[in-house]
Amino acid sequence: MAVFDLALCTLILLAALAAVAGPGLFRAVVFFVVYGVLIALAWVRLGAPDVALAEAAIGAGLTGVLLLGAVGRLSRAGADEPLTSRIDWPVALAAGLVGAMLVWAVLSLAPGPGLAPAVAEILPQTGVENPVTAVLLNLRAWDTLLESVVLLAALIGLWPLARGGAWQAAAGPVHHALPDGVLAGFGRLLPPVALLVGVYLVWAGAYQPGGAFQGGTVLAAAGVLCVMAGLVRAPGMAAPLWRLALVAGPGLFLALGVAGMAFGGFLLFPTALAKGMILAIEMVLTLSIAVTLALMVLGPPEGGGAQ
Amino acid sequence: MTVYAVTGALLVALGLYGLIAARGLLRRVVAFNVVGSGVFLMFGALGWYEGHTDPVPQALIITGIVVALSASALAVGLVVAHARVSGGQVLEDDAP
Amino acid sequence: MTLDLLRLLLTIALTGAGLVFYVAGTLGLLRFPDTFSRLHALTKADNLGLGLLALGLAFQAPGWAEVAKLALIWLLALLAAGTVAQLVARAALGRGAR
Amino acid sequence: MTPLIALLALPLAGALMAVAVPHRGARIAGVVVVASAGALIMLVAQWGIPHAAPGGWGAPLGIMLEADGLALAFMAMVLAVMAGVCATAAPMRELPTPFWPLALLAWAALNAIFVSRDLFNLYVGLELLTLAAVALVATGGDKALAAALRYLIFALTGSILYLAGVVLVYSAHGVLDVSLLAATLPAPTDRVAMGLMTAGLLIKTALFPFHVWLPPAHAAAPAPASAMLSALVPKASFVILLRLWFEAMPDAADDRLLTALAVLGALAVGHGGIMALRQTRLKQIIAYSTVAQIGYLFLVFPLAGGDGAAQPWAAGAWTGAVFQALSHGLAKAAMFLCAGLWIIAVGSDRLEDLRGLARGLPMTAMAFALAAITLMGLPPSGGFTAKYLMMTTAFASGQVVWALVLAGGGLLAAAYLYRPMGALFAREIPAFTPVPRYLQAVPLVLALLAVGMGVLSDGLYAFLQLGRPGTAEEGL
Repeated sequence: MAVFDLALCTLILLAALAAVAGPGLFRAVVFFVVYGVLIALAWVRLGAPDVALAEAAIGAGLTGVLLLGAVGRLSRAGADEPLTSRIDWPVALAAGLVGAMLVWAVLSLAPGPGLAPAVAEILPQTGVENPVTAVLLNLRAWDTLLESVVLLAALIGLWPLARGGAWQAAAGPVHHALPDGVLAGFGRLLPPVALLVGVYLVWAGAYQPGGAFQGGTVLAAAGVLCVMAGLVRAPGMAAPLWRLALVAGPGLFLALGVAGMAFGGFLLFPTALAKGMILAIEMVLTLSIAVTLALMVLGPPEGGGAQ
Repeated sequence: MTVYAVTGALLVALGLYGLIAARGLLRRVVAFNVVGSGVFLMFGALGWYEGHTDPVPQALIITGIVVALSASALAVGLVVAHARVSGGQVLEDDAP
Repeated sequence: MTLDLLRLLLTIALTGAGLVFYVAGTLGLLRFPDTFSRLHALTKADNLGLGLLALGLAFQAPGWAEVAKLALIWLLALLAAGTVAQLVARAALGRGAR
Repeated sequence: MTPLIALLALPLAGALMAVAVPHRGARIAGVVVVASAGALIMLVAQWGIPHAAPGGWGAPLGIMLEADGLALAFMAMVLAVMAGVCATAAPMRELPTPFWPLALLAWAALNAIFVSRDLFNLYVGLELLTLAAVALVATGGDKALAAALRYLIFALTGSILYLAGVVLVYSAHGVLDVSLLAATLPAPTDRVAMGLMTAGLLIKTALFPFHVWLPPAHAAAPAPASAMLSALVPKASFVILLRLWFEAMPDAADDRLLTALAVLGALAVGHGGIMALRQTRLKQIIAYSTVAQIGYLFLVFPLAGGDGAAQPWAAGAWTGAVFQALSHGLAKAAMFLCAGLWIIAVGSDRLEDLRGLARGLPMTAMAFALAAITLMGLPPSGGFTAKYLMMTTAFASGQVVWALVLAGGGLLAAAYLYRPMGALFAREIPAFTPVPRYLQAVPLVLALLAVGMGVLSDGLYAFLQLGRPGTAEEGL
């Protein structure tokens, strides 16, 4: 298997090189997506399927879609990438120095079990069987609550960029799709399947790989597809229901966290109720994540289909 | 699994170079994501022990991936808006 | 024992055949002259290749649920590839490619 | 709900509500200010070190939160500045609605950072702060986009370097908690880890030569946002630096490294001061002044760190640096809010357009003058106490060169602040749009607080010693 690992790592480095320094912005982004898929493969090899799912769905998939969309918008705005001809040696030296220090540090660290045994020991008290979910939603729930707010902050940060300041208009550009075209057909077929897969990923996260962020990504993808296919109008922030959908997940998380103080502490989920509380948070969080991610991918309102 | 940790370290160096030296703004966003996944790969590979990866780094990496996506989304939005206003995707060197 | 061996052989044969189709599709992508023939090579060969891979792996599946998942993956990939090929072709037509 | 959790949950809940009900943003922020003030008073009255373990796990499996004197003092400063920002921003119609949830999110991130004891949790907090802060710059409209982008690129480089260091810390020690780290044996990779984390945080704190993003970003944002960005945001990464160097890994401190940090600080004082002298717009003068004032903070490392940490004078230098960070926050917020009101009054922040404005808006001119006294370090302001404490240590420990930096920086500040003051108090009668008196009072209150810190420094000094790392405690 060592040959496989070595080959995979070589491919990862080559794809990264093409993404960072290769010619052509579009090509670079395509290589970045390939790179993300290869990294996901590496996570499978490292015995971390939860991370592999997150990397494939979010790191490669969503980030890739965001970047591809930007390539299109930039070329429409006539903003081509400047040609960079030569290597910037001082920067290369500094980056190389950081890399060398990291390689040295990595090689001088002895492997150990870390906190894995400690997590395994208290796992029965957390209400879930997947240790990664236990860390995310119970042991370090404060991180995850803040993380869900980070996602929201990025979306709100896009609003001041809306064309003409009309941040409450429908998100993204206007989409033109033939009403009976292939995309529309695909758009009709996929959402039910995506709904099934998304909900399954959240549900399964309690005892096997999966979780709110991975599930939310699948749902967001289906939503974006529906908008692109012209099946539904892009959501606008003028509608209170959409705004509520954005904050429901972090809001419930925070509210249940504060309610936990009745049991003795902030974000404290008593063992008997933990499973139910965590699942409730995950389900609503998935909805909020899906809406937030879909709005991010669609981009700030560009003045089409204003309500 | 040290090979993955070393690969992660090299990705950090490669991405850092692009993040600082590239002039195209979208290219810098790509490079930022390469640095991020390099750091994560290092983290996961260093937590690998006897066939399993420590769940704590795994959870932190998932958090990190979501944070990196959030940053990328804001960056992409700013790059596109900046291009619409200025007609380019470079930052003029107005800094003294 | 012989059954296991038979399943292993089938898996190797089918996944091997699948890989051949992948190589063929990739060669076509690289060598064919225009967008439409490239699409043709890519979608046809890769869809078949993935089907063979899925079928080969199905012989290693511990239960029917896993077989169903593999089938679902293949169907979704078929659907996506077909749609994307159509969209790429239409975009190419729109830009005046032959 | 304990007051500590309330301080974290209130701005978060406020931000979520401001998204759900956007046109009520200002009112929601007002409620958060009042409720947070109540919680903060309860915490200060306890005069102890309240802590919390979300989820009840505690370190190393969970995250520990702790509000020592340092954290509480910074949260109080943030509260005062946010109250001022909200009061001035509420009547400003031209501010886009998303300003409110973004401002509240930045506040939530600041509080989360001040109380967190977990290195990764600090990373998440820093990223929340960064994204909110960059978006706040972008609320300045099209002209602010380039500045926001440059800020984002620097900030992302900084946070990813910090994260790389955190990865090495966990891989070497298996813990992320600051207190637990202090108890572990040093590992050979600690130097690399500390180097990466420090480099990342220096970029975020905008220490020279990583400051180039700061002046354009702080000058391009709307005035209430600038007040938050200049007064509060760099303080978060500085507090993390204090936690790292004085609490988590004091043994990693190498004298040459500490000196290097202070040299950069000294260069920042000089460069920021000279650049401030050369600007013609008030907001740019104030922004470059921030570059200079941040420089002073880094003198703390050789004065109170390394071998000197055990000396009796270390407490003075450490507390002096914290005084500097706090008083600069209050004074700088007052200055930016003044600039915002003057832009409303005369439609510009060019020095020649501000001539004689002290007659029209006397309270704001008074506020600016008091804030300037703090930045120059004149008695009886908080800035004076800060410099007095640091200078005393510099002489006691025989590091006179840093005392010269402090003195020289004060002279430079006097020089670059004389120009706007000269314009304000010029004998001219300007034409201007009147500004309501209660708005003029807001920066005055902040500036008075900055001066009051010096008057009441005994109590604050004692309070800051709660949970302070190190052995010795020396009074004023």
